Amino acid sequence: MTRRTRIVIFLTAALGLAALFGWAFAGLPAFGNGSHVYAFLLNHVAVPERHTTNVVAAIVFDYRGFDTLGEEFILFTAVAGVVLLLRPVEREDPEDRGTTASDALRFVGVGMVGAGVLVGLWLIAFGYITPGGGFQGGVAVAAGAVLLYFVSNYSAFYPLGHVDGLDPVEALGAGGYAVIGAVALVSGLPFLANLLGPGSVGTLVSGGSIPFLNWASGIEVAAANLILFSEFIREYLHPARQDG
Amino acid sequence: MSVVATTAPLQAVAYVLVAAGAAGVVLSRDPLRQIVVSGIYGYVLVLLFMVLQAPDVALSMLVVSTVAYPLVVLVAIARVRNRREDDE
Amino acid sequence: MSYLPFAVAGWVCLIGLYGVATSRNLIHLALCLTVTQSSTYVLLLSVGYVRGGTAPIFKGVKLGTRAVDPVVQSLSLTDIVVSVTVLALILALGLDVFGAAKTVDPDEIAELQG
Amino acid sequence: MTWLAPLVVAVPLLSGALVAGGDHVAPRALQNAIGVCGSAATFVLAVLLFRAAERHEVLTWFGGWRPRSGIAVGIDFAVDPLAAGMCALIAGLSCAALVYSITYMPEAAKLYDTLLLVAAGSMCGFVLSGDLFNLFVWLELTAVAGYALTGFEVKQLGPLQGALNFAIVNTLGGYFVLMGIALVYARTGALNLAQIGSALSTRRPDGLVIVAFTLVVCGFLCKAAVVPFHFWLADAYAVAPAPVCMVFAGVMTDIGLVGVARVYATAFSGAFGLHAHAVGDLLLWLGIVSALVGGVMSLVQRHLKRMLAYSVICHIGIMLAGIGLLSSKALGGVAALLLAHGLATGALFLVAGMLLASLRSIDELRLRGRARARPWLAALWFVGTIALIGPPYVGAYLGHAMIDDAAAELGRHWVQPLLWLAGALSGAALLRAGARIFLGFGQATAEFLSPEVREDPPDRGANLPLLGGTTAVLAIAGLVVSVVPGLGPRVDEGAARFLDRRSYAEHVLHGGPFGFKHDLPFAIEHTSLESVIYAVVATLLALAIAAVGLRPPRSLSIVEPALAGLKRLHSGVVGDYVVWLTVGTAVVGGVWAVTLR
Repeated sequence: MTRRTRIVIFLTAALGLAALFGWAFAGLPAFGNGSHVYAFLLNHVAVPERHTTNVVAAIVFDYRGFDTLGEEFILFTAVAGVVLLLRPVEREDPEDRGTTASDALRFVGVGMVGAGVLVGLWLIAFGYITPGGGFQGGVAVAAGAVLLYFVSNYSAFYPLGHVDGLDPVEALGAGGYAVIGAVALVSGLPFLANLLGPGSVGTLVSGGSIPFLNWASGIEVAAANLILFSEFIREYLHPARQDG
Repeated sequence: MSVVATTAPLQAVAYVLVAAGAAGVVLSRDPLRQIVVSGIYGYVLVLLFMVLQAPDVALSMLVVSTVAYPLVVLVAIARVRNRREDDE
Repeated sequence: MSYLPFAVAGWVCLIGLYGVATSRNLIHLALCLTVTQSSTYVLLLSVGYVRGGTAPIFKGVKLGTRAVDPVVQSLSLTDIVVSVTVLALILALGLDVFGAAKTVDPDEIAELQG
Repeated sequence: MTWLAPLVVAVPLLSGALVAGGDHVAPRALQNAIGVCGSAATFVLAVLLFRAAERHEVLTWFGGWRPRSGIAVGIDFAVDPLAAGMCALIAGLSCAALVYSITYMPEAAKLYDTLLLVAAGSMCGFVLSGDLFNLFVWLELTAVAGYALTGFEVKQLGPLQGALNFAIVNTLGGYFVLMGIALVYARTGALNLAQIGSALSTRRPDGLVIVAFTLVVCGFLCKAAVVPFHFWLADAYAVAPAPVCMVFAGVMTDIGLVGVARVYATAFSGAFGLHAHAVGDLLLWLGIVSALVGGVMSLVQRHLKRMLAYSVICHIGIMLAGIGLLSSKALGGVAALLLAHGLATGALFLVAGMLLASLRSIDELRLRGRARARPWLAALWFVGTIALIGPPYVGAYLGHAMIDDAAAELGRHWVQPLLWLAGALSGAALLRAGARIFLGFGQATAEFLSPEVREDPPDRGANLPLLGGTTAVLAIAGLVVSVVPGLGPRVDEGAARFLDRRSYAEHVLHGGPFGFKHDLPFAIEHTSLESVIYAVVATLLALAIAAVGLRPPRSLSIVEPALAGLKRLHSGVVGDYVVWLTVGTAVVGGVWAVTLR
C-alpha cells in the first residue's frame, strides 16, 4: 500500500485504539489512589522475612526470582543472537582503525574506567540494601570497560571484550543463577528456595541467597553487555561483510 | 527511603515532558539527531521515575540510556553513514 | 492530574506505534520501538504509585511507612532489560540488512512478498 | 514431585548455557552431545511430568513461596496433562532439530544449538507457568531466541527481512500483552492467574477488563499468527533453516494459542461468565478466516517452505476455531490436532530441507520431476501431507473429528465443513507440489503462483540417511496420532481440567484437590459418521484441487483479481504489518466492547 493509505488507515485504527485505552483507563482508580494487595503484603513482610531493606531487590531475587532467571536468559540469549548475527562471513581485515586519544585524555579516561568499574561493583554489592543491583551495576562495569576503547584503542580493549574469553563468564552468570536454583532442589527444597538464613537487617550479610543471585546476575549482565558493545564496535571497525 | 521530595506539580511536569519527549524521538527522522533527543527522553524518564519513588528503575534507565542505547545506536549510525559517504 | 499519567502512557504507546509504522530507517524504527516500550513502564509505575508514599526501600524509614508499589518496579526492571535486548537485536539485524542491501529503509527490502 | 516441573525448564536452559560457555573450548562432538542429550533428557522429564500430572496434582511454588490466605506471593507451575504433553512435544521436536542439524548445518556456530535449547526451555516455561507476568517473560525469551534463529543466514536478504518482520511485530505484540498485564494488575493487585480469575469473577466486566483482555489476547495472537496478525509468519518461516522452521511451526506458533486458552480459562472466564459465547464467537471467526486465508495463500506458493508456512497459518486457524467453541471436547480436539500438526508439519519442513540439501532448490516449478529418483523423500512428503489432511483415522483426523463433535453438540453444524475445507485447501497445495516434484506431473509454468524466492542451499555434506531417519520418525508419529489407544479420552479429560477455573483456583490458592478420573480406557476414539464422511470428502477435494492446480483451466482466471489483491496484502513491508496489527487490535477490542457488555 502507498504511504498515504498506510498513514490514513493507521490513524483511523489508532483513534479506535485510543478510544479503547480511554475506556480502560476510566476504570482505573485515580492516580495515586491505587492499592494492591500483593504490594501491601510484600511491603510488610519482605524486610522481616528477608532482612534486605530494598523490597524491590527482595522481589527480584527472591519472591519473583524465577522471573529474573528468565530475564537473565533473555539477556544471555540476545547477546548470543547478536554474536551470531554479526559473525564475520568473510575474513576480517587486520587493519586497526582504533581511535587514538591524547595523553591527557587517556589519563582522565583511565581514571574514569576505574571509576565506572568501581561504581558498578558498588551498585551490585549494595543492590539489595539501597537502590541498585546486578543489572544496573553490571551495565556500569561494562561501561567502564568500554571506556578503554575510547581512551586507548580497540586492540587494548579487544582482549577484554573478546567473545572467546567472555563466553564462559557470561554462561557462568546465567547458568549460575539456574544452578543456585537447582542446588535447592538437591537439598530437598523447592527450586530457587532461599537456602541460607536471612542475616541481619540492612547489612551485606542479609537476604540469604539473594547476594549470590545478585552477583550471578551482575556477572551475567556485565559480561553480556561487554560482549554486546564489543560486537558492535567490531562490526563498525571490521564489518562482517566487505561493502560493495 | 524517600529519594526526592515529590509534589504533584513536579509529577505533572515530568509527565508532560515525557509526552513531549516521546513525540520528539519519533518525529526526529534523522538518526543522529534522534539519538540525541532519545538521550534527553531517557533522562526525562529517569526524572519521572525518581518522582514516582522508583529509584531502582530510575537507576536502570539511567545506565541504559547513558551507555547501552547510545553505544549500540551510534555504532549502527556510524557504520551506515561511513559507507554511504564512501560510496558518494 | 488524576488521569494525566494514564493518558500520557496511552499517548506514548500510540506515537511510538506511529513511528514504527511510518519509519523509513531501521535505526529510527528501533528507537521508536523503545518509545512504545517506555509506555509500558510509564503505565506500570503510574498504576503502582501511592500518593505520599516513599520508595519501597526501608533503610532509615520505619517499616510500615506508606510506600509505593514495589511489584510494578520489579516488573519494570525486567521490562528495561527486554528493551535493551530488543534494540540490540533489531540493530544487529539492521546492520546485516545494510550489509546485504545497502539500505536501511524497511520499505525497500521486500524480498519476500505474496 | 515438586522437583520435576522446574527441571523441564532448567535442564534445557542449563544445557544451552553449557554449550555457549564451552563455545571455544569443547570439541564440536561434545557440544552436539550436550545439546542432544539435554533435549532428550527434557523429553524424558516431560513424559514423566505428563504421567504424574495425569494421576495427581503437580504444583510447584518457586522458592517455596506458598500463597498466604489466598494471596499468591511467588510464582507457580500448576501442571495439567495438556501442558505437560505440550512440553514433551516441544522437547521432542527440539531434540529432532538438534540431531538433524548436526550434519545439515555443520558450519553453524555452536550458539545456534544454544538458541534452540533456550527456545525449548522458554516454551516449556510458557506452557507450564501459572503467573501472568511470568508468561510474558517466557514469551519474550522464546521470541528473542526466535529472531536470531530466523536471521541465521546473515548473508541473504530474505532471512534478514523475515527476522526483522518477525521481531518487530512480535515485540509490539509483547508490549500489548504487558499493557494488558498492567491493567489487570491495577484492577486485581495480582499477577497469579488463579488469583486474578477469582478477583475478576466477583463483578461484571467493565471497559478495563475488556480492554485488558483484548490487549493480552491480541499480543498472543501475534505470536500465533492469526489473521490479521499473521503477516510476519510467512516471511519468517520461509527463510529460517529447515530444522528451525520445524520447531517454530511445530510448537512455537502454537504457544500463542496456549496463551490465549490459558489466560481465558484461568483468569477471564469467570468475569465474562454469561457472555462467554461472545468471546468464543470472535475467536471462532478469527480462526475460520485465518484457516481459509492460510489455505488459499498456500495454494499460490511455489517456494515449499513458504507454502508450508501458510499451511501453518491455516491449521493454527483451525485450532483457534476449536478453542473458540469453548468446550472441553473441542479443546481436547485442538490438543490432538496440535500434536498431529506439529509432527506432520515438522516432517514436511525437514523433507524440504533435504530437498534443498540434495537438489539445491525447494522451488516447486524448478524441481518439477527432478526428484523422481528419490522415492523415500516422496514417501515422507506424501505421508506428512496425508497426515495433515486427515482421512478417516489418519493423522489430524482425530482432532478434526473431536472439534466436529463439539460443534455438533453446540448446534453449529456450519463450522465443520468450513474447517475441513480449509484443511483440504492447504493439503491440496502440498499434494500438488509433491506430484510436480516427485512425479513430474503438470505444466512447467503456473502463472497464478507468487514470484520465486531465492534460498541458498546449505553446505554439502549433509548425511541424508540421518536426516531421513529423523524425518521418518516424525512423519510416522504424525500419521498414527489418530489411532493411538487412549489418546482421545486423555486429551478430553485433560481439556476438562484445563477449563475448570474453580477447581484450578481452589487448587492453586488453597491447595484443594482435583477430582481425577483414574483408569481412562485405552480404546481408539470412536468418531461420528459425519466426520468420516467429511474426512473422505476433504481428501477427495484436496486431490481434485491439486489436479486442477497442476493444469489450471482458463476459466479459473476469473478469480485472478481477487487472488492478486490477497497477495498484494502480503506485501513484506513491516510498516504495513504494524498497521494491520493496530487495525486488528482496535477491531477485536471494538467487537468485544459491543458484544461483551
